[in-house]
Amino acid sequence: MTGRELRNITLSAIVLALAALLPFLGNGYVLSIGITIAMFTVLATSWALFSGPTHYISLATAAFYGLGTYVVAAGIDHLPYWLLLILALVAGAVAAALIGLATLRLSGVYFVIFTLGLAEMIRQIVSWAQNNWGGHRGLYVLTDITEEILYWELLAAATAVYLLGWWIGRSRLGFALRIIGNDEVVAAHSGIDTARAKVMLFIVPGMVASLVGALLAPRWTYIEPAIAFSAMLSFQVVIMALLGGASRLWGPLLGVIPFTLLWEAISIYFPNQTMLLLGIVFLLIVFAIPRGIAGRAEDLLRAVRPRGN
Amino acid sequence: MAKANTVLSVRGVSRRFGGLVAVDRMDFDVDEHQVMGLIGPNGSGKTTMMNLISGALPLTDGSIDLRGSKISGLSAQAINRRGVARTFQLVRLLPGLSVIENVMAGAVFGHRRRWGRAAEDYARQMLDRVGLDDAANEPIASLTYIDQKRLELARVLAGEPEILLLDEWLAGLNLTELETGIQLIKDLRAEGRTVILVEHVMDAIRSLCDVCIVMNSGKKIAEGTPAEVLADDEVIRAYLGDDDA
Amino acid sequence: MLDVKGLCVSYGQHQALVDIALEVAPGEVVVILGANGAGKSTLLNTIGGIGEGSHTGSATMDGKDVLGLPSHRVLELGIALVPEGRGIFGNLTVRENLLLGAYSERARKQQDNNLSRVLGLFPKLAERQSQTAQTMSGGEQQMVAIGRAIMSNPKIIMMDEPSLGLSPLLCRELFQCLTEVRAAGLGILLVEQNAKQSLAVADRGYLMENARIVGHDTADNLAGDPAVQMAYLGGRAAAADIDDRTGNSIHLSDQNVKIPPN
Amino acid sequence: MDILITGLLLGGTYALIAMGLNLQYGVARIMNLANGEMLVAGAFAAFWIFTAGQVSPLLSLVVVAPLAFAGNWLIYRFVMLPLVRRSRSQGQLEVDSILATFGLSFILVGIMLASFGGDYFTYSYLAVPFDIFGNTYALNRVVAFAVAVAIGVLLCLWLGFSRSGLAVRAVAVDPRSAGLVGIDVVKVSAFAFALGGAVTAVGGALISTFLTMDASIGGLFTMKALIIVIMGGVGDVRGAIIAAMVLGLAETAIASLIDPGLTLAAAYLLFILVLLFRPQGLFGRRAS
Repeated sequence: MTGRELRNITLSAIVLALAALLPFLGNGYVLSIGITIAMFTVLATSWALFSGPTHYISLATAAFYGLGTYVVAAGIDHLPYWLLLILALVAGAVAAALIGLATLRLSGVYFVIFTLGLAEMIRQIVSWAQNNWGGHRGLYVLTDITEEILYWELLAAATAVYLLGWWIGRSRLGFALRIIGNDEVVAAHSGIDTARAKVMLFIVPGMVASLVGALLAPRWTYIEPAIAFSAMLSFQVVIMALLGGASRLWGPLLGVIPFTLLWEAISIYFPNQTMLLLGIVFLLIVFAIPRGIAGRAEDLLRAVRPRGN
Repeated sequence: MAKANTVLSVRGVSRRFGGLVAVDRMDFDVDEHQVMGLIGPNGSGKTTMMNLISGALPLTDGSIDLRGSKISGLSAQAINRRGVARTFQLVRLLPGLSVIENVMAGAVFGHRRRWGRAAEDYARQMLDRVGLDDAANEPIASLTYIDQKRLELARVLAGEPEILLLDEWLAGLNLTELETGIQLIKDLRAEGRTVILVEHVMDAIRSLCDVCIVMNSGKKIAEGTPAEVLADDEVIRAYLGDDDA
Repeated sequence: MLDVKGLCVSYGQHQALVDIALEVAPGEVVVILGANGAGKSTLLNTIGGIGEGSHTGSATMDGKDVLGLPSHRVLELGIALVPEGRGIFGNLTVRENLLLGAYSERARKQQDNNLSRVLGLFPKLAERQSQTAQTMSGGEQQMVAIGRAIMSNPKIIMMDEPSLGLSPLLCRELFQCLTEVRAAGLGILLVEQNAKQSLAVADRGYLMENARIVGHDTADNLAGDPAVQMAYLGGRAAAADIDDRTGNSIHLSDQNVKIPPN
Repeated sequence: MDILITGLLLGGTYALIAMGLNLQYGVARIMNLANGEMLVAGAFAAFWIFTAGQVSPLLSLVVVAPLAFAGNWLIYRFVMLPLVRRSRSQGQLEVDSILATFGLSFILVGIMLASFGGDYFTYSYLAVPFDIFGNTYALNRVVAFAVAVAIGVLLCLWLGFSRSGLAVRAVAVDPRSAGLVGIDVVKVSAFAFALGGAVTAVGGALISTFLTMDASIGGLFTMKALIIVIMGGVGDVRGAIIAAMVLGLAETAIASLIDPGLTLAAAYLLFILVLLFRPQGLFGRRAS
C-alpha cells in the first residue's frame, strides 16, 4: 500500500514538474491554453470532490468564481493582492456554507435549479449596484502579474486541491460522504450527521472557485459582471468533471484536457458551434460513458489484468 | 416507574399519519440483556414503532428514554450515536463500498467511534462474529441473501450499540438460512446484548425472546413470555380474525 | 380461468417464489394464506404485471400468457389487481376513480352497466361520487378499490389484503361483499391475513410458507386445520410440515385440533 | 394599478408555459431543462413565419403546435424513454434526465445559432395602444394574454372532463395504479411530454409578439417556468396559475419600481422564500 502511494506521489511530482516547465517553451498561445487547462483542472477537480460522492449537480461555480473576481476588483486599490486572495477564499467559503445550508436538505432537482440561476441573479444584483452606486459599469484590475506567474499560481492551486482531495479521501469526512452517496438513510442511521457533512464538503468547491476567480482577475484587466459571472463556466466545469469521471480524484483531469483542446479547436474553426459540442458531450456522458473516461479506463485495466489486485 | 436495569422506556408514544393512528399510546420497557419481540399482524404498527425508536420518524406524542435520558425528538444520527442501532426491513447495504468498508461505516460513526486501524480491526472482528470473515474483500453484489443480512448485522454491531433493533431480520430467508439466522441471534442473546426484534417467524420468536409485546391496530394488546402471549385469545383473534363471521 | 404452473421469482440471490402452482376459475373465491414474508404479495404482483423480480414458469389466462406483460395488458386479458394499500387515486374523486377502472378496451362498452352494478353493490359510493378519495375512511377507500376493479369488467379479481386496516365490523361487510361479487360470476384470488373470515367466504385455499405453497384444500377443511394457525403463530406442527419438503404441495389432513374459539 | 394589470398580463403567458412544464414533470416525470429552448424555438418559428410571409403569429400556432408536439414526442421516445427504462431509482433518473435535457438544450441552442445567428430578433405585431380602465397597454400583450388564457382553459377542461385527460391525471397521481386500471403508462407519458412541449412552444410564439428574444435566452425561461411549478406545487394546475400571476406581478413591480435589470433577482427572491418556507408548494400539503 505505502509502496504504491510512494510511486503515485513520485509520478505526480514528475508530472507537476514537467507541467511547471511549460512557460519556458516561450509560446504564448500554448501558455494560454495551459492556463485554461490548469484553471479547469482546479475547478473541475474541486467540483468533483463534492459532486462525485453526493451526486448533487452544482451549477454554482460561476457564482463563486465571480465572487472571487469581484473581491479582487473591488479591493485592488485599497488592499494588498495576497490579502484579497485570502478574503476571496473566506468569502467563497461563507457563501457556500449559506447556500448549502439553505438548499442541501432539498432534493437534487431543486438544488440544480437553484444553482442554475444563482450566477445570473448575482450578476443582475452586482450590475444594478454598480449602476446605482459605482458610477461606472466595470472595474479595473491593474497589476504586474504576468501570464507565467498566473500559470504557476494555478498549478500551485491545483496541487493544493489534489492534496486536499487526497486528505479528504482518507478522512472521516470523505468516508462519510461515500456512505451518504450510497444510501443517505443508512448514513443517518449509522450516526453520520448527513446535513453537516454535505455542507462542509460543499464549502470546498465554493472556496476554490472563488480563489480561482480571484487569481484570474488580473488577467482580465477590466472586469464587468457579464465576464465574471458567465453561466457557461459552470456548465464547462460540470461537463469536464463528468466526462473525465467524478468518482476518482484524477478523473476530472482526463476530461479537462481533451475537452479544452476540442473546445479551443471548435471555437477557432466553428465559432458558433461550441454549444452544439457541449450538448453532444452531455448526451454522450449520459448514454455512453456514465462513469466517465476514468471509469472506462478502469474497466479496461481490469479486463487486461483480471483480479490483479 | 422504570426499574434500575431498564435500558429503553417507551411512554405514551403515538404516531398519526393524517387521520390514521399508526401507533396508539404505546408503553413498554426493555431491560438490559433482554431480547424483546415486537409482534403483531400486518399493519399493526410494529415497523412504525421501530421507526419512532430509531428516529426515522418523529413522534406525534409521548416520549422515549434511553437509560433515563430522552431520545425522542432527536435526529436519527443522534439517536444512533447515543447507542440505538437498527437493521432495515429490506436489507440496506452500501453497494459502492467493499464488505469491510460496509462494516467500518458502523464502527467509524456509531456509538463507540473508532478510526483507522482500530476501526478496520474491529470491523474484521464483527465480520468474524457473524461468520463472514472470508468474504471481507468480495464485492457486495456477489453476496447471497443471508450473507447480505449478516453484513448488515455486522455493520450495526460495529458501533457497539446499547440496544439493537432488528426489523424482520429473518424475513425472506430459506429454511437452512433461517436456522443459521436464528443461531446467530441466539449467540447475540448469549452475549447479553439487548435486542428488540420485529419478526413474523413465530418459531424464532418462541425460541429467542424473553418477552413479547403484541401490537394490533397500533395498540399494545398483550405482553408476556412468547408462550403466554401466543396462547392469548385476543392475540389469536388479532392474527386469525374473528370467528363469528 | 387463471392457471399458474411452476412459477419461480427471484430478486438477485433471493428466491421470493419457488415452484408455485395454482388455479382460479370464474365464480369461485380462492384464498392464499400465510405469514408475512411468505411471498403472497409477490405472487399477485408478478401475475398482475407490477412485480420487479425475474421469473420463470408460466401463468396463463384462458390459455393466453400473462407473465411478463405490462400491467395494462394483463388487465386487458381479464385479470384485475387490487394491490396492497389499495392503489386508489387519492387526489381524484370517487367517480373519477371508478371511471378510470373502465379505461381498458374490454371495459369501455360495459362502463354504464358496471357502474350501476358497483353503485348497487356499494350504495355508500353512490352518495359520495364527487368526494375526493383520500378524504374517505379506510373501508370506503377499499370499496372504491374493489369497485374500480369491477369496473374493469374482469374475469378474475386479485386482492392483496383487502381487510388491512379495517375495523372488525367493516371487515365482515367486506367479506360479505366478496360473496356478492362471486355471485356475479367473477373469480376472486384473495391474499389474506384474516384467515377465519376469509376462509368463511372462500371455496378453496392455499397455504404459503417461505416462498412455497405448502398446502391446498377446501376452505372448510382448512378452517379446521391446525397448520393454518401454526403458519401464523408458529409451533411444532408447522415446523414438522416445513421439514417435509419433498413434494411442493402437502395435502393437509383435517386433524382434530381446533383453533380455540373466542 | 398599472403594475397590477401589466403583471397579470405577463402572468397569463407564464401560466401557460408553466402548464407545459407541469405536464412534462408532473406526468412524464422528466425534469426538462430544455423547456426554455423549446419556448425560444416556438418564438423563432413565429418570428420567421411572420417576417417571411407576413403571417400572423396567432395563425402560425397551427403549424408551431403540431411540429413541437411531434418533436417532443420523438425526444421522449428516443432520448428519455431509454433513460426511464434503465434507471433503477427515481434519483438515478433525475440525474440522468437533468444531464440529458441540459445536453438537448445546448444542442437546440446550437442549431438555432447555426440557422439564425446570435442576434436579437423582434417584430412588430399589433403594437398599438389598447385601453383598460383608462390606462393604455400594448394590444399584443393583451392578445397574447387572451390566447394564453383560452388555451389554458381548454387544457383544463380537457384534463378535467375527458377520458384521456382523466388518464393523464391518473398517471400524474400514481403511475403504478394507472397501469392497473389499464392505462398504457408509457404511451400516456409520451403524449403528456409531447403536449407539454407543444404548449411551451405556443407560449413562446405568444411571448415573441411583445418581447425581444435571442437564441440563448431559453435558460431564463426555463428558470421562470421551474420557479412557477415549484412555487405552485408539482402537478397542481391551480397553484401554477396563481404562482405565475405572483411571478408576473413581482417581476413587473420590481422592474418598474427599482430596475428592469432585476427581474430574475425578483424571481429568485420568491424562489428562495418558497424553498425555505414552503418547499411543498403554495398549496401542497407536506407529505408524511
